[in-house]
Amino acid sequence: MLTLEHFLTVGVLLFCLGLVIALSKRNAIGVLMGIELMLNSVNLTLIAFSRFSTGPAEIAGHAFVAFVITVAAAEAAVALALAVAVYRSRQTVEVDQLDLLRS
Amino acid sequence: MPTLVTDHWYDFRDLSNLSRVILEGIDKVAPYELAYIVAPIIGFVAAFVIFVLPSQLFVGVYGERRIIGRMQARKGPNRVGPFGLLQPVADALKLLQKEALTPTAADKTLMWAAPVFFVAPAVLLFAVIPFGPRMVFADVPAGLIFFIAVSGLPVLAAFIAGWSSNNKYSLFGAMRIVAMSISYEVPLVLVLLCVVVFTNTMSLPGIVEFQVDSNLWLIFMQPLAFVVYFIAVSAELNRTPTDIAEAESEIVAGYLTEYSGMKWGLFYGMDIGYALAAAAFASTIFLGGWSMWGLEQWVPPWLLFIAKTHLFYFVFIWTRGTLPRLRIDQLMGFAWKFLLPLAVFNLFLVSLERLWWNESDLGGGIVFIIMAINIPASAIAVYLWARFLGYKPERIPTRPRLVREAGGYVPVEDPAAGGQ
Amino acid sequence: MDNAGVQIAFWVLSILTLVAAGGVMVSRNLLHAVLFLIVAFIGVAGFFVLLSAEFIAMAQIVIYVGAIAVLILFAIVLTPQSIRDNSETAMVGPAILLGVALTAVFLFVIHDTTWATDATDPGLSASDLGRALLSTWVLPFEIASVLLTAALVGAIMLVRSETEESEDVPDADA
Amino acid sequence: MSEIVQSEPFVMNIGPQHPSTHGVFRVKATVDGERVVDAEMVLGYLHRSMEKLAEERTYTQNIPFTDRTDYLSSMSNNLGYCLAVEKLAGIEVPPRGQAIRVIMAELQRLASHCMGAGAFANDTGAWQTPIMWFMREREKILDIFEMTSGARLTCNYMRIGGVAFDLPDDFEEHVRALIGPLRETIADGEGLLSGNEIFLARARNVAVIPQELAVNASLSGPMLRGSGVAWDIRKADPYCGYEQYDFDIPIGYQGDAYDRFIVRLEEMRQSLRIVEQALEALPGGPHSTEVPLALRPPAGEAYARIESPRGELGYYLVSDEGPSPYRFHIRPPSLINLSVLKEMTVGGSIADAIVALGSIDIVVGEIDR
Repeated sequence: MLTLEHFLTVGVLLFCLGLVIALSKRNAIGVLMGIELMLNSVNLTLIAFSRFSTGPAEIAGHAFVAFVITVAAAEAAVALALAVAVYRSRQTVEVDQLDLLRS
Repeated sequence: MPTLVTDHWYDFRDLSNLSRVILEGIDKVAPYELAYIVAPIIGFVAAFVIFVLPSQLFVGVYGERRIIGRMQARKGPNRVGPFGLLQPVADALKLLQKEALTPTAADKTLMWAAPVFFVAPAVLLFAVIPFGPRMVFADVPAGLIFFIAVSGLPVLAAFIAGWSSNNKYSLFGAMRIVAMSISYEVPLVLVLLCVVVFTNTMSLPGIVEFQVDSNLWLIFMQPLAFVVYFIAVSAELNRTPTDIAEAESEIVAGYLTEYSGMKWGLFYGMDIGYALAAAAFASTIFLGGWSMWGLEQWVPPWLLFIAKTHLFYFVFIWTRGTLPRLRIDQLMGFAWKFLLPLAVFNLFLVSLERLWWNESDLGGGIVFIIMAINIPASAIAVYLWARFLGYKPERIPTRPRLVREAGGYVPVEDPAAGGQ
Repeated sequence: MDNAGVQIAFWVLSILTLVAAGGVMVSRNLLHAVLFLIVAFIGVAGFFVLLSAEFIAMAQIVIYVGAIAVLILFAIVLTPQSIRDNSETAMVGPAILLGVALTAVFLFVIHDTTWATDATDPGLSASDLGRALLSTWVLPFEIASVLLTAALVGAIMLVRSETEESEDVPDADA
Repeated sequence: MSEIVQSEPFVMNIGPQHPSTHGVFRVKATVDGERVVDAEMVLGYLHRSMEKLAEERTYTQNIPFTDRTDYLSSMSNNLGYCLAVEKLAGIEVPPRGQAIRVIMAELQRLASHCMGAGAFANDTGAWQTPIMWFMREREKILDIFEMTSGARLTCNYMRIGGVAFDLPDDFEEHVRALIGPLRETIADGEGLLSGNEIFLARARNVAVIPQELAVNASLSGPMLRGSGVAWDIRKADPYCGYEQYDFDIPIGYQGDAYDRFIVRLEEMRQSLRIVEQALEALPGGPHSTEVPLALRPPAGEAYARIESPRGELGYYLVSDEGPSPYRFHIRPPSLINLSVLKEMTVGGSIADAIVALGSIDIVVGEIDR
């Protein structure tokens, strides 16, 4: 018997893995990948709530996921464009090397 | 929806009866869970064994080579077995024995994984295709989106193959295939959206039913969508004239340069699989699938469907045997500047017509009016957009100028005159 | 939600997704990490199918696997070899600690809450989603399209190099 | 993609093992994305030291060497060499020998252009179909060569003073049976390619050689005529009695790859005309003059040139009254034509570079000798 808790647990584990990746990776693209994982886990959670919800607004979960996917696509495009642009000017995309403000 | 007359399991016009009988038999002897798992596997394997594998081997490999051979004034394979029919088997045996080389500097894991990633979606694609009235393995409500989603996956495999080979030709092929498929996915999805808007359904059996009910195939109602779909899908499939990712005269074999043995064989076989899937999809959506204006009551519908699929596949072979290859910038420009605006135009046109259909009380006959509108509208749209882009059909001389005596440079007086 | 097939699928998908997400964390090569990420995306799409959200699952595959992952691969291949390293910064220890703590808190909350659930399938289809997007959520829907346009233009402007400003760059080749 | 995301130029080898280099030839292309920014030719993979070897053999023994330079047109090579020796030794060829030489040289031009036009179509991506059509006709020509000289590719048929043997009895019948189908095949190839929108997109305005460049680089053959320069050795400096035949020089419009292709096809038609006329007026008499086996031409030098399928093929011989040439030099048209490859390819894309290379119609055996 699968319950809401099962899906929420998977979502949480995925979210925290994504969080660790986003916090610890040196490479900007790696960080982006962590963020994408976090967004995915949130989508999973939303869909799970929508599936198991009792209220009338079940479709809200789906609609919200659709928006999240849209925003994630836009975010990935801009982030990767930024990464390429940063690489071009600084010859690196390692986030701890991008300390122009500090020096 | 017109269904077939009998429910006898031996009525070969509708194989779903047979499969239902088999499933009920399993259900009696096995627990529900087992049937749940076994039944789809049986159905899928049967569909694959009956349709895809023979098509792939004997139409894709043998037939393609024989037809191309015929076009090229040569014989094609005719040594192994009667009329060379066993040539695919011989090819497969040869490929199995061949060493699958891996270059030293290649990424060995990925190079091994790429063919696997390439094969899996090809098999999945056939899951949603309705072979007959009740002969669809997975009647997914969003079957059309499923098809779009899954047919986007092999590009990744091809990219991985090209990148992991660590060869410049392969890398070129990989970059080209990704650039191409991203570009052509856009018009492709837009024209399929036209189909969805028009038929009000995303399930492939539903689209076939729509065409059965309106007694008209979508190719007549949306010729523009069909043309865009055909061009875009042949670009995604890497078939000539758009096979730039494997262009053998430019980048040797593109992303397959370093592959050999059965690893290459998987790519080769599944290329045919994707072409067949695209052909099956096109005949489902635009040619009415298994329907043929009542003929499906007499001829097994799955046979009609297979015939249509192979007709499409023949067109793929035909273009491959005839046309030269375009350059990548021309192809990209074509996708973005030509196909995309036409697809958007078609979407507008079709949406308006759908609205009109919803409001009007003309009944089913409206599709014929729509056909009468859409065919000239499409032709005019193509013509006007081509003129807008600055394309003018000029008279390009096909014969050079002729002079009697040798004597240095002869300036061109009137380039438009041409010929003799 | 209680037949064997769904249960088997759930456990297989859980293992697949979490192992793939772990692979993103541990693989040293950025390209391998992207491939693990793709597997994780496909696993999440599988969850969506289990939760009877087929349309969202397909959208997940089209957008995440077909677009975002390819975009990431492209960005990696277009930048030189030196940045294909996927190692961690010194912050990896605190990050893992934070992650573990957060997991513990969340898991506690999840299992300690009594969820008012309804196991029957609401049976939402793509047309329901479409109707919702164009009625209740029409404003965010429009804003999202504006956002996409802005992101498209912004991405092109970011990677456009100054030297090519004067040239006749075919702006369609984004 | 390369327009948007900056990429670093890198070197890509096209060849020596590549499907479209027509032999063992290598271009070190520096590419930036899909654009070629530099191209460097690397020659010599097929070098066999023919010119030096020829200095050790008698004049007659050298004829088989010339077969093996441009292996797609051995008859023309034989002819050029024999003309040079005849000029050096002052030997006259009987009229029947000259007519046979003309027929053979024109058939060889047809065979070679079949290959050249077909291979060019292959390079543009018309996967094998046109080349197979043309190969079918070429096969018939090679059959005629076989029945005449005993060999298909390396014919070794011309001799100093004429040709090796007289024509076989059913020669005329076979050649006449060839002409009609060949005309049809040329028309078919033209129908398939010349009006084809994709072919035009690939070949028009690609690899343009302006006429100044063509003349200054001393190009010859279809490369020169494609640029609109009316120049043909058969007209400008007739040999073997070409002045008695009625034919035209086809010239192109702007010197792009497409013009070179249509010039080749038209040349095939003109060659057919010449063959027909030569067959009509085939004189009787001996096919060859008697020439001593160990020919010792008087001291001096001679340069003879012919219009080979690829352009001006010249043979330069120096004699010191010995039985073998003191100096033997070939002016290979392919090598000279290839010298403009960089001008043709730089700035275009890789696909254009392949089309440019294909439109030169090189034979590497002749380039490296």
